[in-house]
Amino acid sequence: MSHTLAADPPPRPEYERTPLAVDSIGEIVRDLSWRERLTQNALFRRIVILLVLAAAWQIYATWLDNELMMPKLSTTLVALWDALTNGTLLERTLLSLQVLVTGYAIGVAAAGILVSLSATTQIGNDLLSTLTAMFNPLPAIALLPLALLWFGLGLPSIVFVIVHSVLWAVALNTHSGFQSVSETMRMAGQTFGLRGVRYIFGILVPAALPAIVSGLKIGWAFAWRTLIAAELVFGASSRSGGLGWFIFENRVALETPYVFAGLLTVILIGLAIESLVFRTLEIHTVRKWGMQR
Amino acid sequence: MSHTLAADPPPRPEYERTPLAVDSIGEIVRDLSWRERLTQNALFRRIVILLVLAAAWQIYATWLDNELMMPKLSTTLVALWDALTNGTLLERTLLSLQVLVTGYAIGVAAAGILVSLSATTQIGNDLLSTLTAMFNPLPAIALLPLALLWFGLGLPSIVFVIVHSVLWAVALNTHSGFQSVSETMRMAGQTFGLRGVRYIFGILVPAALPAIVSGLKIGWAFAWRTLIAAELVFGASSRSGGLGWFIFENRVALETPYVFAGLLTVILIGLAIESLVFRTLEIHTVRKWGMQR
Amino acid sequence: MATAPPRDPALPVLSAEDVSLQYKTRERLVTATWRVSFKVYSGDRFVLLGPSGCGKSSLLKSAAGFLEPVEGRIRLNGRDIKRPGPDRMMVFQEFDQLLPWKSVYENVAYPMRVTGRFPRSEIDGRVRAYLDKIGLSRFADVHPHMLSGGMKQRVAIARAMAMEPDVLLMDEPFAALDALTRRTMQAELLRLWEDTRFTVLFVTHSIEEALIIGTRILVLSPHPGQVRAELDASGLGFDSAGTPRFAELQSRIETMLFNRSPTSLAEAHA
Amino acid sequence: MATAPPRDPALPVLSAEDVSLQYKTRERLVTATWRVSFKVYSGDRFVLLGPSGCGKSSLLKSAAGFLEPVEGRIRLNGRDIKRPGPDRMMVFQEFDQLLPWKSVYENVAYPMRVTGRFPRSEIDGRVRAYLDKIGLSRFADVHPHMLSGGMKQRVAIARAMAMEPDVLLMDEPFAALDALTRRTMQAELLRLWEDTRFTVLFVTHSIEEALIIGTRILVLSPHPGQVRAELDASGLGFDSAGTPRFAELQSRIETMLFNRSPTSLAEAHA
Amino acid sequence: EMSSVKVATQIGLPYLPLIVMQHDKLWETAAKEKGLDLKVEYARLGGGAPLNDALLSDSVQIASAGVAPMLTLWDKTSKNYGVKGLSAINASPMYLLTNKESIKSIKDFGPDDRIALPSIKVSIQAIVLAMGVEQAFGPGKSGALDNIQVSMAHPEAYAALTSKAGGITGYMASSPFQERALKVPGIHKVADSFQIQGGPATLSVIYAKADFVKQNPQLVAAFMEAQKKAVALIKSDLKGSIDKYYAVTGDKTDRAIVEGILASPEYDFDIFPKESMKIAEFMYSTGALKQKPSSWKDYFFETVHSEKGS
Ligand SMILES: Nc1ncnc2c1ncn2[C@@H]1O[C@H](COP(=O)(O)OP(=O)(O)OP(=O)(O)O)[C@@H](O)[C@H]1O
Ligand SMILES: Nc1ncnc2c1ncn2[C@@H]1O[C@H](COP(=O)(O)OP(=O)(O)OP(=O)(O)O)[C@@H](O)[C@H]1O
Ligand SMILES: [Mg+2]
Ligand SMILES: [Mg+2]
Repeated sequence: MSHTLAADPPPRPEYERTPLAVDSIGEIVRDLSWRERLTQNALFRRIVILLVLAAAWQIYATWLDNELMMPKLSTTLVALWDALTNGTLLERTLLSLQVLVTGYAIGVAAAGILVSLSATTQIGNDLLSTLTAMFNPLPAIALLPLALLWFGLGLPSIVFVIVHSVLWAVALNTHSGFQSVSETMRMAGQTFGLRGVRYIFGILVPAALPAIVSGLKIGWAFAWRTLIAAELVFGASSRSGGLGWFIFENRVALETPYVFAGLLTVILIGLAIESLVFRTLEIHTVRKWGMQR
Repeated sequence: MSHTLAADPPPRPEYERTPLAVDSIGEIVRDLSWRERLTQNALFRRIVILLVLAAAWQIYATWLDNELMMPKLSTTLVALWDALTNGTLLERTLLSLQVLVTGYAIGVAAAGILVSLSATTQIGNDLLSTLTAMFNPLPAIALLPLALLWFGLGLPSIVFVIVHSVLWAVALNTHSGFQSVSETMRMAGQTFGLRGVRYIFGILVPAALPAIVSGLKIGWAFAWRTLIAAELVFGASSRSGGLGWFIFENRVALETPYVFAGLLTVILIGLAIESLVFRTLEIHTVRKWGMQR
Repeated sequence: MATAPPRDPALPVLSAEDVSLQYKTRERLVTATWRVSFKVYSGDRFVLLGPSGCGKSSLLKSAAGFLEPVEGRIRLNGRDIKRPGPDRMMVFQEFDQLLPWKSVYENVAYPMRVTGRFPRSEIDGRVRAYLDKIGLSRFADVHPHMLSGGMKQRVAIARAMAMEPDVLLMDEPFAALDALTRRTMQAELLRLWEDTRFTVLFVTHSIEEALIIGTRILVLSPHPGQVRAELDASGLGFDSAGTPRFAELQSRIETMLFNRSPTSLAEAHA
Repeated sequence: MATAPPRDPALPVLSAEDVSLQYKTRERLVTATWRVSFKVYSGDRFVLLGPSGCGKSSLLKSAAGFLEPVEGRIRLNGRDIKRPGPDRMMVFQEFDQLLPWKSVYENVAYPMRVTGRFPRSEIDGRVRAYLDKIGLSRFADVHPHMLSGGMKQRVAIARAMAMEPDVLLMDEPFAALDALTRRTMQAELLRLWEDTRFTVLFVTHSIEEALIIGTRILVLSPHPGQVRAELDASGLGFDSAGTPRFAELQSRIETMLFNRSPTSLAEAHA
Repeated sequence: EMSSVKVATQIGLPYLPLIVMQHDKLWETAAKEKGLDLKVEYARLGGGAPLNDALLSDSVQIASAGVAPMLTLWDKTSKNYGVKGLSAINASPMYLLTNKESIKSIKDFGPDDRIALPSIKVSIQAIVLAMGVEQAFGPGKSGALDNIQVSMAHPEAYAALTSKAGGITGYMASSPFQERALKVPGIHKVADSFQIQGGPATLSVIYAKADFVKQNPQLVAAFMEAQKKAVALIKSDLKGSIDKYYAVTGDKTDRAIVEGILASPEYDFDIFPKESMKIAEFMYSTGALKQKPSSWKDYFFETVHSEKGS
C-alpha cells in the first residue's frame, strides 16, 4: 500500500443555512419494477418453491413409474381428496392433532419448569444438563414399559412419549438461550428487584426468545415424528387410531397413494403451523423487537 | 415513597495519597469451607445426581418386582457386563457409532450448506424455512421407500434416515442463530470486506455458536433415536446388526435385562459425548469468549 | 416496599473498606481495584474519576450488588451488600441495557410497575413527565432498536431517575450525549437532587462534569485502581465554570490524572 | 487489493447529494436525515456535529455502504456506494463491534489478514505498535468481554487505524475515554493523518473535539437531520485551545446548536 | 441368471429352514450343481412392511413373511410385478391366551377386556382372530371384538398379559411367546388358529417377483431343492438344526423352550401351503383383498403347483 500524500483539499467557502421546518416527512418511495416487487414478495417466493417441489415430485414419480413405492403427486392428491371426503382422514387427523397438542403443551411446560430450575439454582443446572444428555438420545421404545406401567394403554401413553420427544429439545434450546442472555440485560433486570419466576419471565424468556422459538419449532416437528411412530408401535385401538395409524394401515394394505396422502397431510399441517403460528409469533416478537432480522 | 430531605452530608477533609506501585497482584483467595468446595465442584454434583438416579431406578425396580417390564439396575449391570465380555455388545455399539457418526457428519454438512445458502440469498432463506417446515415433521418411515429405492437395503439407507433427523434440527438452530447476530457485528465483518463463505465462517458461525452448539446437541440425540429405530426396520444384514438390533433381538427374546443393558449403553455414550465433546467445545469457545456464562 | 431504615446522618449510606475486586476466568486473573476505601454519605453526589480501565464500573457494579469483593467489604446502610435491589438503580455504560422487547414507554414504566414503588395511578404521569424531560415523547412507543445511541442512554437515564431510588448509580450516563443534551440532563439531575436529596454515585471521564455534578470526587489511579485522592467539590455548579476555585480544582485533578503539568499536554501533539 | 484509482484532487472523495435516509419498519417510519449534501475532499478531516438522534450515525453507515439513501445519492470517488469494503474502515458507536471470539491482538490483526492489505510479515509489527499506542499491550491475549468499555473502544480504534484505510469513518470513537486517554488518541489520530493523509469522517458530540480534530465541520439540525452549516476549522489544533479564533468558532457553533446565546445555558440550572 | 441375490426374513423360529440354508450354504451348493456361481446374502428385518418395500425396490429378491402380507402384495401387484408365493415355510398354531379365569371362549370377552395383538386389523393374528370371532358371533360379525383389540408388539403384549399390566386380558400370540406364556400360572388358552382354520395351516411363506422367477429358472429350482433339503435336515436332525439356529441368530431364548416348540407335533415345516385359501377368502370378504383368487394356485408360482396344497 503506497500512500502518495494527497494535495491539500481545496479551500471552500463556509456557509450557513436555515433548516426547513419539516415536521413529518412521509415515506419516500422509490419506484420498483414488477420483478423487484415480485421477488420481494415472500408469499410469491414460497409459492414458487412449493410449485417447483410439486413438479419435481410429479416428474420423478412419473419417471420412476412405481406406484407402489412412490405414487405420482396427482394420484396422491386424488387419494387425499377421497380420504378427506369419503374416508376418515379428517377425523383421524383431528384426533392426532389433539394428542399432539396435549403432549406438546405438557412437554413445553415441563421444559419450562426444568429450565427455570436450572436458571435459578446450580444443582438445577447440573440436573438439566445431565438428564438431557442421558435421556434425549433414548428412543421411544425405551419408554414403552414405563408408559405401559404408568398409564396403561392408549392415549396417555402416546402423550407420554410425545412429551419425551418435545421436552429435551425445547429445554436444551431454552437453556442455551438463557445462558446467552447478555450480562448487562441480566443486571438491568436484577436492579429492578426481579427474582425467581418474575426474573425468568420478565427478563430471561423474552431475551432468549429467538432460541426458544427455534426450540419450539424443533419440538413441534419431533412431536409429529414421534406421534406417527408411536401410533404404530403401541396403543392404537380401532376406536382411537390417529393419522399415524391411518398411514400404517394403508402401508400394510399397500395402498401407497393413501400413505402419501397421509404424509402430505403432515407436510401441509407443518407448513400451516409454520406460517400461521411460528412466523406470526416471530414477526410480532423477535423481529419487531429487532432481536432477529 | 416519602422523602424526608436528608441533612447535608457531614463535612470531611480532603486527602491525597500516593498509590502503591502494585505491578501484579496475585489471586486473593478466600477460604472456602469443604462444603462450598464440594458443591462448587461440577463433577461431584454430577456424580451425586447420577447416584441418586441410579438409586431411584434400583429402588423402583425392586419395589415393582417385574423383571420383564423393568429389571433392577443391578441385574442390568450384570447383563451389561456379560454382553460386553461374552457377547457382541461392544462390536455392535461400534458398528452403530460408525453409522451414526457418518450420518451425523453428512447431516451437519448438509445443514451447513443449506444455511449458508439461506444466509446469503433471499431465495435460500425461503427455501430453508419452507423445506424445514415441510420435511422436519416427517417421520422416518416416510423416507423408507425413497431410501430403499436410492440406496437399497443396508447401511447407506440408515445413514440417509439419520441425515434426515439431524439436518433440519441443526439447520433450524443455526439459521435462527445467524438471524440473531447483532447488526453491529455483521457490519464490522462487512467493513473488512468479508463476503460469502468467508463472511459466514468468519463472522456468522462464531457469533451464532451458542445456537449452533445446541442444535448440534439436539441433532446428536435425535440421530441416536433414529438409528435405534431404523436398525429395527433395516435389521441386520449377513453380518451382525448394530445396537438397535441388539435391543430389538433381546426384546423379542424377552431378555429384558439385556434390552436395558443396550439402553444403558446409549445413556452412557450420551453422557460421555456430552461431557467430553460438547462441554469441552463450550468451555473452549462460547464460555471462554464470554458469549455464554 | 422496603421502608427506609432510620438513618443517622453521621453514618455513611455506602461505605467501601479496602475493597479489592477481581475477575477470575480460566485463563486469566484481572484485578480491577485494589484496596479502595471511601464513604458516601446520604445526599452526597459522589463522583468516581479515573483513567479508562481503572475499575470505576467494577466499583459501581459492586455497589449495585453484582460483584462481590474478594477482599474488604462494601456496605449499604451498615449491611453488607449481598444482591441487587430496587433501592439502588443503575445506569450502565453499555447501550444494551434497555429491554428490547419493551417500548421506550414501557422501559421507563417497567421498574416502577414491578417494584410497586409508586401507586399504579402515578406511573403513567411520571413516565410521560420523564420522557418529556429527555425529549423523547415522540418516541414513546418505539422499541429500543430503533433509537440512536444517545437516545438509548437517555431512556436509561429516565428509567433510573423516574424510580427516585435512595441510591442512584450512574456509569458515564452522559458520555453519548451531545453538548446541549448533556447540559440539559446534568441540570435535570441536579434539579431532581435538589427535590429529593437522594445519594448519587456517578462515574465520568470528564473533569468538568465531575466538578459540576459532584460534591465529592474520588480520583482513582490507573489499573489496578487505587484511591489517589478524595476532593471536595461542593458548591460548584454550572455557574462556577469560570471561577478560580473551579479552575484550580480542575487543574489539580488534571495534574493528578495526567501525572504532569496540564500545559505540557499539547506536546503530545507535536 | 484494490489499487486506488487516480484521483483528481479537485474532485471530492465522498459526496452526498440531497441524501435522505429512512428506516422503515412494520409499525413506523423514521426519517433520519433529510436532503443532506456535503462533499469530503481527499485529506479532509470532516466532522459531523449535531444533536443526539439527528442522523450522524446513519450518515456514516450510509457512507460505509450499509444504508441506501431513499433519495439522493452518496458517492465514493464518483461511484455510487453499493456495499461496504475495506477501503473504508469504520469505528462504530456501539461497544459490541469487537469480535468476542478473537483476542485483542487477533481483533486488530484480523482485518489486515483477511484483506491482505499488508504483507503477512508486517502485520505482527503493526499490531504490536498499535496496541502499544492504545496502551493495551498487556491485554493482547485477552478476549473482549474482559475489557472495560473504554478499553473496547480503544481496540476498535486501533483496529481501524492500523488498517490505514483511504477513508476512515469514526462514530464518536473517543466518547468512552477519559480525558488523558482521549487526548492521546486525538494526538495519535492527527499524527497518523500527518503521515498518510487519509480522509476522515468523524462524528463527535464535543464541540472542542470537533475543532481540534476537524478541518471542516458540518453542523446538523435536530431530528430529522438537515445541514445547518459547514464551517472551516483548518489550522486549529491542541495548541489553539485558548486562541480567539478557537473561542469564536466554538461560540458560533454553540449558538447554532443551542439556538440561543451560550451564556444563557447556565440558566438551565437555576 | 443373477450371480448375487438377497433374501430377507424376519426373526423367529418359522424361518428355521432359511437359517439352515444360510448356515449350510444350501442354495449356493444347489446352484453350483447347476453350474451357477451364486452369492447369497441373508438379511433379517424388523417388520413386514419394510420387507415389502425391500422387495418392491429390488433391494432383495426373495422375501419371507406371513401369509397375509404375501396375499396383499399379490393382490396389489397382479398387474405389474406379479408377486406370488414360491413356497410355504411352516405350519404352526397361534393361541389366543387370557389371564382371566372367567374367559373360556372367544364369546366371553367383554367390553372392558383388551386383546393385544401385533397390528390390529392387518396382522395374521388379527385376521385369524376375526375369523374366529365370526365363527363365534355369526356371519358378518367378524368385527364384534374390534373395539377391544389393541396393537402391541409381542414382547410388550407378553409382558402386559403375564404381569396383568395396562388392562390387557387377552393376547393373540405366536411361538415362542405363547408357549412361554402358558408356563406362567394363571394364563390359559382360549382358542387356537388350527381350531379356527380347521386344521394345520401355513403361517409363513416365501415369495418373489414374477420377473425374478421367470428370468432365473435355474436359481429358483436350486432354491426349491435347497429348501426341501433344509426341511429334510430339520426333520432328520432337529438338534443339529437348532444348533445352527443359535449359531446364526445369536438368539438367547431358552433352548428347552425352542426344542419343546419344534418337537411338538403341531409345528411342521413343509414347502406346500395349507389352508391358505381360507385366509384368502376371508380377506376378500372383508375387503382386504380386491380380487378373489379362484384357487391357491393363483397366488403361488408353479414351483409348488405340482404337489398338493390348499
Ligand atoms: N435501526 C434503526 N431503525 C429505525 N430507526 C433508527 C434506527 N437507527 C436509528 N434510527 C433513527 O434514526 C434517527 C437517527 O439516528 P442516528 O443513530 O443516526 O442518530 P445519531 O445522530 O447518531 O445520534 P446519537 O448522537 O444519539 O448517536 C433517530 O431518530 C433514530 O430513532
Ligand atoms: N467481565 C470482566 N471479566 C474480566 N475482566 C474484566 C471484566 N470487566 C472488567 N474487567 C477488567 O477490570 C478492569 C476494570 O474494568 P472496569 O470496567 O471497571 O473499568 P472502568 O474504570 O469502568 O473503565 P472505562 O472507563 O474504560 O469504562 C479492567 O482492567 C478490565 O480489563
Ligand atoms: Mg466503565
Ligand atoms: Mg450515533
